[in-house]
Amino acid sequence: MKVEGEHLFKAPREVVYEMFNDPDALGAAVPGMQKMVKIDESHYEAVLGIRVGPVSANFSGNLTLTDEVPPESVTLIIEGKGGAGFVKGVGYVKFEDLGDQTTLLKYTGEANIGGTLASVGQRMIDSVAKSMFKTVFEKLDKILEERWQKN
Amino acid sequence: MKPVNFDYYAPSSVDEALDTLAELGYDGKVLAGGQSLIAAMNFRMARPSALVDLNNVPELSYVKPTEDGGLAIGTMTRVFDVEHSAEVIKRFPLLIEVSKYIAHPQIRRRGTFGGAIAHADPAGQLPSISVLMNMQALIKSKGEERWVDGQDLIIGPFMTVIEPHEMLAELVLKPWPARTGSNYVQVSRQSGGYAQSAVASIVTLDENERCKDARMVLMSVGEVPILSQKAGEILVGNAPTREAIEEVAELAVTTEIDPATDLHATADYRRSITRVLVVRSLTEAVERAKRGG
Amino acid sequence: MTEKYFGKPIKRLEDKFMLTGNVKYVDDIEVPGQLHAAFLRSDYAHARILKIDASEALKRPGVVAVYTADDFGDFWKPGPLQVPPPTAIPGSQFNARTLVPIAKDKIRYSGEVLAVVIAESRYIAEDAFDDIIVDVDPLPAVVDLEKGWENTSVLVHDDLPSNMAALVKQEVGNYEEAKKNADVVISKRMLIEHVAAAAMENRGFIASWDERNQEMTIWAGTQSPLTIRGSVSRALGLAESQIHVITPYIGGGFGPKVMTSLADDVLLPWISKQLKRPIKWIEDRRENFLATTSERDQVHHCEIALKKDGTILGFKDVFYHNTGAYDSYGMTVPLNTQTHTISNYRIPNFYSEIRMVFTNQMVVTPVRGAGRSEGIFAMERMVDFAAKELGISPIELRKKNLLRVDELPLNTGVIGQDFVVNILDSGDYLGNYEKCLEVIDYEKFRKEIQPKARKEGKRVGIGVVAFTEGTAVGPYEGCRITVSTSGKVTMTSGYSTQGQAHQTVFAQIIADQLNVKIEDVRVITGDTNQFAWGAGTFASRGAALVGAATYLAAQKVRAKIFSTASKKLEVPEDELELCEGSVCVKGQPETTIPLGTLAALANPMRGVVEPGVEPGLEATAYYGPPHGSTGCGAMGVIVSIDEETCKPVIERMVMVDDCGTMINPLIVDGQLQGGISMGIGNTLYERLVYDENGQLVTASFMDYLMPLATDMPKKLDIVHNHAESSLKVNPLGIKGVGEAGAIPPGPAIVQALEDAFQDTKLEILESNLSPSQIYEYLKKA
Amino acid sequence: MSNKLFPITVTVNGVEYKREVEARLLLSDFLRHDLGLLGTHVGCEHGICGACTILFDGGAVRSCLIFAVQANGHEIRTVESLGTPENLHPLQQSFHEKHALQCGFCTPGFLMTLVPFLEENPHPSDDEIREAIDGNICRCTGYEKIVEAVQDAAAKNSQAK
Repeated sequence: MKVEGEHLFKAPREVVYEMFNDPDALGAAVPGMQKMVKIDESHYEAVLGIRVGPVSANFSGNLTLTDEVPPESVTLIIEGKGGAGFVKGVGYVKFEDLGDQTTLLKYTGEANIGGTLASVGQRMIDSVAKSMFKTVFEKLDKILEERWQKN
Repeated sequence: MKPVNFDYYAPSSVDEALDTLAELGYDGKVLAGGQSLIAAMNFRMARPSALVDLNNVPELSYVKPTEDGGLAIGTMTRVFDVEHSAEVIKRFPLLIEVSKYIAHPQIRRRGTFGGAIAHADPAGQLPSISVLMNMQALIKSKGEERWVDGQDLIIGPFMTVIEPHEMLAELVLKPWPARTGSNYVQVSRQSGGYAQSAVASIVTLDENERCKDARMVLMSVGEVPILSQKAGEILVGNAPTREAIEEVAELAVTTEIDPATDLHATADYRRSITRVLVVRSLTEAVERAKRGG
Repeated sequence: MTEKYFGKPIKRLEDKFMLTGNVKYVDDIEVPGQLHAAFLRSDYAHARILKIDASEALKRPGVVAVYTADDFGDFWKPGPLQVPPPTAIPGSQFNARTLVPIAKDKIRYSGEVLAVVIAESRYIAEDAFDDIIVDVDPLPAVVDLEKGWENTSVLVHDDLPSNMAALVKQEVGNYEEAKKNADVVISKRMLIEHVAAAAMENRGFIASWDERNQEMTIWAGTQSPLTIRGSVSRALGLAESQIHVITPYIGGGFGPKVMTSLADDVLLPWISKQLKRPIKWIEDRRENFLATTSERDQVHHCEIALKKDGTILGFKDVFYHNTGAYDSYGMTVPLNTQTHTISNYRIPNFYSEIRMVFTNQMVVTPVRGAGRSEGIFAMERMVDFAAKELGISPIELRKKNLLRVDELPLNTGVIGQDFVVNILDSGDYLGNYEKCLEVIDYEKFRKEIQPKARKEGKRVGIGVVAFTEGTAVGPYEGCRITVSTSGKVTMTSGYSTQGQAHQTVFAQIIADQLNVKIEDVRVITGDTNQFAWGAGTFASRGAALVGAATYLAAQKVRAKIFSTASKKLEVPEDELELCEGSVCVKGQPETTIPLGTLAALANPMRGVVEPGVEPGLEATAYYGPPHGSTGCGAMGVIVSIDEETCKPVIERMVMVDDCGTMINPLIVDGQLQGGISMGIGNTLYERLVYDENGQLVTASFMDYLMPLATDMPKKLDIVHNHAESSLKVNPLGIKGVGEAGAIPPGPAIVQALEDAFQDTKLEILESNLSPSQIYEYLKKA
Repeated sequence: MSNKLFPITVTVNGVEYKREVEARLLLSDFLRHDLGLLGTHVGCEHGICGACTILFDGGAVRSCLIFAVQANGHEIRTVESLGTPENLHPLQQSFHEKHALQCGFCTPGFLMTLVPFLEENPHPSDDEIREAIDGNICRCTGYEKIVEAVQDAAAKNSQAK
């Protein structure tokens, strides 16, 4: 599955970039994130309980940040496994400074989904993925708003 | 394909059900008709730790006229019973029309009206109709209840505002004014299958055959049922001419929907048929309104 | 012979038990003490196995044992080559990489078995999946056939230089020379869909080892019980006499149930022997999609060369065939494609090249239609394209090139799945086609119906195609017929039955030959202790081969009946005749002797049986044909399509079929109608889709769309055009009919769709079309 | 999660059964393996093929999408309640006469769908029959002869009246 999109953050690029390196922020933004632990500078371990309608699936996995070019771009590698299957995704994230203390995040990526989720859950995957991205960005907006305002 | 084990509760009253849901909190899940849930459980895609079965709560199953001439439908009323209710036939032919597209007869026998809506499947007919008709949803939890507008109930694919400790108890359908026509059309690959696109509409005409109200919902072309604004904007106050309806279709397709490509249809195809279905649905709804609904 | 039953629409003897739930399918068999098996299957399509740790699973209450590949020790080995490639084709290459029972070191398709859990219930066995730790190193998957064929591709089997499973070139005449004389040469690339057999009953297997008697009893939903017996014997080092395979009633086969050497039939007998407990495995629907074999999935690069007047000079086809991760079933499917591509028309110069590719997908083996559909589709499409190019009607072009009665039998020069040169034995190919045009009223459609519909803004189209169905291939089948002292007759064979009415049709042959009531004939199929020779149920061969053997055995029994009666009554044999259930003397109907009595006389308890005489009113016969037979026919279809939604409706369908002599036209119609529904499903609904990572993304009936009652033609006519053939390839002149229906719907529907849009440049290059795909094609047109 | 057993009392084909079941036990498995009523078949376990169709309080439903525990206090009918091999139900007789079954695996599901359908629609059109059986998949027959059988049963039923 290919993913692609963009989101406009109302904060300077450095702040947005920093947020993407903060496990607490990322953990709080992903719906169903039960645990997110920083292993080292660029590796996190996570436990995720996704609950979408009838589907409830637990995933454990890790998140790796690579090719970091602060504050311009970063590559996220996500690997998760659970009873319902596995997800392996690579996301290329770019932060564009639009001035005026706004940052345009652009992402492209590819997710490899396997197991039961892929074999019988096709109908749900796309809409659920889209909706999860939406939720993540909404939550990040909120986090940003709080932090940015505090500063 | 056997489900995982779970704690099972079979309350016999609404209060008992709410107590149980309150106790279970996040772990609890309501079992209504189970026609989507149990299938997902058999695949082990769904692994709820506790089920609160409402099938032994007879007080949740009814179709009752309301004082204003509408209907109140209990959440556990089987789709089959809604489909065959004389009260529904009299007031809301749209529900009858849409019912025959909902899966297959055996599923409608067991599946429930409220369960289907709370399931909020983007390709589900009843969630879309609940948005279109703005059914008033009564959501109960232990010691509390709240009403939510049908158009605010669904917040994402398979997601509603109903919290795990809550349950959808009733849906209230407001009566339609005179000279209201409705219609549901869909394109699916097979009978009873998921629609690649579907459109339902309700049009009310005034005595001069101008639109007093026009509502339309677009299904399977976004993450949630899409309540079109264009139908109202363009049609209300005007004669629902072919040109006006085509304009609604054009704008709805270009500005309101966000179809995806999947195994069964490309996004482009979905756009194309949605345009066709909007025209067909609105045209037919207008015709029916002219005939008195 | 009085033909009281043969050729008549006799109602089935098995029905009343099936209709009332009184027959047993595999899952209906409960063996005392049985345990349940569940297979943990790989989520990955291609990966190296780093570790599989099942130790936690063993701690779960109710779990009895868990096995991974390592636990099988030396018992683990790749399975046998179930169908070897023919040796007769010069220069052909075949790399055998046979199925492994359970993945070891490397996973080659999603759904491949990683561990076997044995538990007190299936529910618990599935629970244990969560306890098993699987650690793998994923590899890129080979999914695309053409890319997979390239030398640069990732390898499914590391020890091979490429993913080439087979390369076979067959040529008749000289295509390249013929092409030089052509006025028109057309090349196209076409895709053939990947479909599932999707029998309503999934597979199932019970292995029960009896330690005391040292015997293995197996109940299996298999099309080939004797093959299972042989493979278990080989695998466990047991004598075949120690293994008893029973095929109970089977809920449909359609091809894949002929497979052996899958995890169930290799591992479960071994486990049963280890644990000394019966082990039952019932496949679920998701497993059936993931891990039961499927078919089609070819990419054809075709070229047709013609004269201006429409004479076909030659045909060339280089096609990629997906064999999946292993190729235990050899080349049956693509060889069928080759023989069928050439089968209908006069094609003096023919070149066909199989490029069989290993991919990270489930293994491909025959599914109803089995390679035939693909060949017919490729050829019929090319004829359509040629007709457009030449400005000749597709009907006239076909009529011009279809083989005529006097051209048969025809040796096509192409070697087929039965390893011998394909011979088109008989049939009126042109006559079938003309009959089809007549019944569907082609002229009226063209002159009245279509123009009228066009005026009304509706789109309707017609397609009429020709097809053949290679049937009745060898090697052989046999049976034994026994008359009991009660007068009841029993027939047993090595065949197994999946709904083809064997209990009725073979009884019809026997009842006529022995002049007994059909109700007094009991047909036993698929029990290796009853009859131990034969190949299995496949390739539309039951009626022809078992039917012929039945006929031959019945004649032997009949002869014994007469000789026994002659001695007893002291009347010459030619003065005797069969009255119902007895022998009587011609002209003296009161002098009779019941068959039961004769059976007792033929097996005396005292006295002397003359040398050379076999006891009992019993006989065994075998029949093996010199080569397969070829059924033939034509199909016409009228399709209407909503131009705005691109949803097609099959308004009318006519099938003309020549399946040779019919034992029972009711059953023949049932076979054809069922095949047609599968052909329609394959064309408009069904499709197995593997994503670029080798995940099967259509593993449920939510996404794999089975044809439903409302998808069937609004009107369907079946016409039997059984031409008395000059050449009878078997004693009864039966060709076979099991797969015919599934073959022509694809090209017929596609031709009709193009016809509905004949004012556009619509050109359909694949055999499976959703409305969305039709829409996308129309955008390009 | 508990492996608790729930006592249930179910009436199947007029016979009352008392059993103890795990909550997760599917009604299809309960009928087949606990009660030994093997005529109800399991083809997909996700509610599409229809082989497991039974009558639950008179209505045709999928027994793979109901838990056995939910049948407590309810009345169920399976194919075993129709006819016997010696005395077929009229619809079974029509299936036999019209060759409306081949492998027979889906057949009980069709019968259990069609028996109440014919009671509600004694004179159905072909199209109505097709719609009524769209929730049942048959891989063998192509449905043609099933539709004929239903028409045959309907015709004989109205003659008898």
